[in-house]
Amino acid sequence: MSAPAPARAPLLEVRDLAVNFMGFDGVARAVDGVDLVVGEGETVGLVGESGCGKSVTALAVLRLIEPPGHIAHGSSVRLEGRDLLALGGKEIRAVRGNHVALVFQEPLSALNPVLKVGDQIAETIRAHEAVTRSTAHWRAVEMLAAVGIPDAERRAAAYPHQLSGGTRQRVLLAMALACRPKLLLADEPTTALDVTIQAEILELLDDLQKKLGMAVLLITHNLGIVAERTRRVYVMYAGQIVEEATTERLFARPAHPYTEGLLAAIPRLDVRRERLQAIPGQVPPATAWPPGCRFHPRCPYAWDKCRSEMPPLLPVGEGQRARCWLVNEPQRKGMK
Amino acid sequence: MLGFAARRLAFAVASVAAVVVITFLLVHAAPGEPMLGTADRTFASPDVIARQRALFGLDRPLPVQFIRYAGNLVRGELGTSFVLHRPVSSILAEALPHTLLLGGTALVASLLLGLAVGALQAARHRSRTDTLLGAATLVFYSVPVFWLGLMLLLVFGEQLHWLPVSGMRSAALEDGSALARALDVARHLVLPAASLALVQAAAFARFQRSALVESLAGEHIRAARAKGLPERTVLLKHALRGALAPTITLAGLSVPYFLAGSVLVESIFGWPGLGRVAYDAIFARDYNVITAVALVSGVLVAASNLLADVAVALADPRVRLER
Amino acid sequence: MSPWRAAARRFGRNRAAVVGAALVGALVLASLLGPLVTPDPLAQPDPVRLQDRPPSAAHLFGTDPYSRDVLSRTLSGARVSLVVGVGAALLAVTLGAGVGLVAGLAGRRTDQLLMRGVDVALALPRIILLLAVFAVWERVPPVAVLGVIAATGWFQTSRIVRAAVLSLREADFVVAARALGAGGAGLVRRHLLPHVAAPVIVSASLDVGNIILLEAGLSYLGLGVRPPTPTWGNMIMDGKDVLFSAPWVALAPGCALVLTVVAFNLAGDGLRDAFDPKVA
Amino acid sequence: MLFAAAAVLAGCARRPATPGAPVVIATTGDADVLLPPVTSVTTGINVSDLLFCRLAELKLGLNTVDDSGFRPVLARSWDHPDSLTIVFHLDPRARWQDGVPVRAADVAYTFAVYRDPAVNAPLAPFLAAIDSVVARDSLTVAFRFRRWYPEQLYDATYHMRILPRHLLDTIPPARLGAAPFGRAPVGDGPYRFVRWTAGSEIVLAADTTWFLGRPGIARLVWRVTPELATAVSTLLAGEADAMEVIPARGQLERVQHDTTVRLVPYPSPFYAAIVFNLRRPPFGDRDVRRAIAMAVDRPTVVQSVFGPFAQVAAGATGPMQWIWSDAIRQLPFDTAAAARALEARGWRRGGSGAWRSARGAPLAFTLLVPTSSGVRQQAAVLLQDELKRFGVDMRIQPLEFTVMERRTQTGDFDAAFISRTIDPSPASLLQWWSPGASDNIGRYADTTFASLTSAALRARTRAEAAPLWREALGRLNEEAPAIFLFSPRNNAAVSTRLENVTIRPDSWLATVTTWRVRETGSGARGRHTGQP
Repeated sequence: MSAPAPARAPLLEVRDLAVNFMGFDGVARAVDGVDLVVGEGETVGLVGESGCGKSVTALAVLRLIEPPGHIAHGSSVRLEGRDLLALGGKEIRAVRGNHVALVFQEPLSALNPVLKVGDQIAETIRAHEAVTRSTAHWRAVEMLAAVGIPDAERRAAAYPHQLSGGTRQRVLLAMALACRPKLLLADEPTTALDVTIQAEILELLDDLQKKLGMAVLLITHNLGIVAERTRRVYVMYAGQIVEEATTERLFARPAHPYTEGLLAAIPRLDVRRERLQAIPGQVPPATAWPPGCRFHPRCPYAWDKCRSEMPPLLPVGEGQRARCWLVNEPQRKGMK
Repeated sequence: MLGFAARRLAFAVASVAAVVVITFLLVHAAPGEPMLGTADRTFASPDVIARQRALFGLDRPLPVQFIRYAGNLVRGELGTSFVLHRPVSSILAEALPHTLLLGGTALVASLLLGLAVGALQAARHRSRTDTLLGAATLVFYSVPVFWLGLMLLLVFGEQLHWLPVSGMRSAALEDGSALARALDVARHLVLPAASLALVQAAAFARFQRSALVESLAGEHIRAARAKGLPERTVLLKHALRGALAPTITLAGLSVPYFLAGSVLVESIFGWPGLGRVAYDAIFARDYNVITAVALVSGVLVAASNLLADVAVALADPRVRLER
Repeated sequence: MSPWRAAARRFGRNRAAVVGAALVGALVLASLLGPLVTPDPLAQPDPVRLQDRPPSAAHLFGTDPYSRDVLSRTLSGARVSLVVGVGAALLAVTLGAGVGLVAGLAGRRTDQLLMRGVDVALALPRIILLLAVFAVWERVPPVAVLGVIAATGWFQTSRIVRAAVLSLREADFVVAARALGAGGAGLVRRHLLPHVAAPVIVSASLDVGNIILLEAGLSYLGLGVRPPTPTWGNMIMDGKDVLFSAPWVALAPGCALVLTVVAFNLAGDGLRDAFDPKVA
Repeated sequence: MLFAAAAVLAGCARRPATPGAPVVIATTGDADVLLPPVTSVTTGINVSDLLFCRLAELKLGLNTVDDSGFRPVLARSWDHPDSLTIVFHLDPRARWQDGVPVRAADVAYTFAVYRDPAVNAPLAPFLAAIDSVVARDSLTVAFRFRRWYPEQLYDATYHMRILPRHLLDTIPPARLGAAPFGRAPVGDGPYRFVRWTAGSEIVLAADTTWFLGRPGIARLVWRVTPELATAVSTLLAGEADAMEVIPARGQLERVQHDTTVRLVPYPSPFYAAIVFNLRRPPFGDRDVRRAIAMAVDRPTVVQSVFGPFAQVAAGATGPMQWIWSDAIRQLPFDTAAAARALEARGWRRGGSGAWRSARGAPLAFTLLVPTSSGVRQQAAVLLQDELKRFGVDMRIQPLEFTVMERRTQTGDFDAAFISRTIDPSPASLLQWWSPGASDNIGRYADTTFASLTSAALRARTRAEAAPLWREALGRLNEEAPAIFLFSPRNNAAVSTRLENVTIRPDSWLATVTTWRVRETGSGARGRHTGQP
């Protein structure tokens, strides 16, 4: 197998991750056998439509899946070689927010509305480091300043609803970075913001990453963001990784029809098109994945084999793999 | 903020006034007579009763009676009890503290118990503990308070003799130390307070559980967990505080329940409070007392709603700072 | 799948809710059929010595101090509780929905007037007022009890409905319907009612249990529906006097009350979760 | 959590069985006001009776006619200078509890208070025969009557308890009832007032310097327990020592089974009757009334409702009165005779056995029953059953007490199930049965009854009066303006630690000064020590 080698030694190594949710309609296999690697200091993208399981994957890394969901037996999540799934409650808490931090997509709901933002940052610090209350507070203010919030001292005493959307997202970032984590899981960090502020936040994220030397798993549905800021990308569909590749290669030669569809949906300045081409159909419910290739009902190239047999991740070359039978029979692409 | 407070106060005054007017009209327009000087003396002559009616002004037309009553009320006079021959204000002054002790104890106990059970259920959401406690709270929530009182009386008073069956203190302890007397009152308080508290605790627990579950499903709880906070901190500091405001409001709204419950429970346990006064007055048609009890209840209810609003504002900065 | 069908499906899957609904059905049946198989609740089987007798084969739940069969009186008492509970809840909800619709659809001034009134009414100590009303009334037929309880219990519903109407008034489909010339009654019936129905049904079903308890409390004080018509409340009142010597007299109606209210609350919880699945 | 607290609190404060411990009287109702002319509830009367004295007291025999039936209290002696005057000589030792001596002026003042319309004393009508009360000197007071009758001494002494003029005469009569004095009275009786917690307890302490001797019980506490069953429980648990009357069979049986409390029976001042409204057909017809009365098996009804705890009423009197006798003529239970009486008046039995008048109207009426009385409701149901079998349709209408009062007073009823509490004098029954009397709700009027009773009222001795009264009551039974149904047998419940307990039927604590507490270390008191 010619899996794409990460640039450095793997920081995060996810193998065969599966997350199931028990429901009235049966078991929802929200994440179904995901392999994923993030190297130290590396920025990796995880892309897919909403409902594909990318957020669940991020939560599973920190074991934040709550009943009725659970991480299936046989999954493995290793941080610097340590199996996070085998840790005790206290040990995993020592990882959360400390070695691995999470930034949520909706800053207003991710912040506690009845606590001052400064306190919310300080409590993170105090959860992991034996510092006094005032030290923690002082560091929280410092952190707020570091994420570019002016007048940080005063803003620390504010409640979330008193801040603007961009500022809240900065607060959230400050909170995530308060303990200088090695890995940041950024789940749609900018979706809730308007475009100019989006850019500001992403710039900030870049800056901080360089300063702190941390790795980032950037989870988004927006390939545009991925294109500019990541080295490698995983594409997720229906609970599975359907394609992985270096960013450059993914954009140049997408191997999976789904990736192709996603790329076609990006508005581009260099190619004039009549209209954006959206992928027809909907993501199927997680309780009833279609047999065979999960994408086949929406795939313009699907044939018999796609309907009956699920493809494995097949190597395409140069660190690229795709979960598609077309990889073996590229000629069929032209048939339709 | 000031405008809000003024508006709120105006509502309180209006509702108290409405209570007084409605009650006054209801009791005076009703068929039947107050027991005027008859009570246990069945040989009171009609002359005596007629004169009594005149003394209390009950022979006047209703509007005249109302204007007189309203006039007295404005001057702070609640009239005289037909049955007890006492100023109504002194009757209430004596009974109200007892009811506040009983109701207050029950309110605090039910809040503590309800919050604890609700929090435990939410923390163990969907576990066996949750299911069992859920069944228990459902049953207690569905129990009529007077029946629960009777059953507690039967079991703990009559069968087991753990606790006194009636009254507020033991007759023999009048010369005991202050501590002994306080303990004695506490022992008498247990059964009536438990009757009131268990039912309301179930209501609080059910409410608290769903508020907490909703709060725990919130993104900020996941965020708190993602920060590596211990579960206790997540539950108590993050989830509970968010779920507290609606519970405080509910606690404020529960005051009428405790008042109504005291009417039922005080008679069962011989607790000499406002509920007993109301109960006796209703059956003796003691108009002035009935109206005054309704007035006091109205004031208590209005005041507790106001208090709950203030408490909510203290607990939730969003409410506090918006106004 | 329509939201109604979805709700019905969710309700059907909720075991507790189904048990509650089944219990309610069983109670209704028992109250209707019970009197056919048990002794007349008003008749004394043994006039030679009126006495409370412990449970036996002849009287499964014993007899009360008037020698009346507790089982048949309990079954018979179910009728008052069920009729008053369900009837008052329905009537209150109808009243509340009516006022809420008027407030939501009529002009600002009507709305203000109605809602200020409701604000004040909500602050009234309902139970004290009910006590005063029923204490001064003599013979009160169950229908009147039902009416008075409903008349003092619609305020919250009117608020819910008004809020729903206000939020819907600006909703696209209503605006569209209006633009297409739908007006007045048609608009209310076709578009607004179906949307406010869910919260209204939920609040009514959760109210039934409370109203049953309320009625029982009044009966227990000897108010409302009066003896000799058996109600669970006045049966407990009778039992109170012999609580220590014949506890079964108060036990049976009390358990029946708890069971009934539990059943309605289970079903009500189920309905709430079915219509509003986000909290569970 | 609550139960844990309960367990901690349980059993930590049990009542000590010391000899000085108070005697606790369980009562289901609180007092209204502790001022004799105004009080009208049982507990108020009982408590104020021990605080304020009469001029003279009836002895246990309740002989209201002869002077020998009375013993001196505030009045050391009395004489009859003429047929319209009684002169009382006060005991110079009598003192108000603030130290001021009891004087003749107090007696005159008391009479004025009782008669004052502004005070509106319920007992005022009983003083109507007294024209004036005049203090002749500080210890002599003369009662002047409007006419002569044998029970003058009874009326002069029984209805009034003497009040302290020096503490009350500054209060306007209309405000006397609401005055603070009624909440913390100063009396001249064997006990003085200590404390009153409304709805909870009233505490009295013996006046050790009382001029007629120190009472045997040092401290009396009335403890209010609204529920009868619970009140009985406090007795059984040793938290209370005595109760005036236990009015329900189930509760009586509980006490019977207990060894620490005994029942003390005493004749009851009470009867219950079904009064017919003679203004309404068919009750204007004496024979119809008699027929209905004869169709009722009173002994079976009474046995069924009360078991051994009541007796069939012999007539319009109670066992307490000295005129009570089983020899009073009563209508028999005889449905055949009843049927003959109806047939003689033109009534016929229809197909279903129901009586119909010549015009075809059914024999039907509605009986008003107060909701406050469980036993009367029970009895009414049984009567309904018996009458139905005889062919009379009696409907029962339960009514709230005051509503029923109003309807009987205004004549808006067919028949009413009333109860009457009588006082020791048979004269009191006239207010219900003599023509034109205020409480004659059925409008019964009979000259034979009237002449018999007026002869009885003039008789100088009890021996002379008794046969006349009994003849009058027999006449009343035959006329059947009412069915006199039952008189309960009163039973006081008294702890076995109390000795020398005697009960005067009209006022159960009248002799409490002679009751004693048995002095034992820790007798049966700690029976329920309540280990969890």
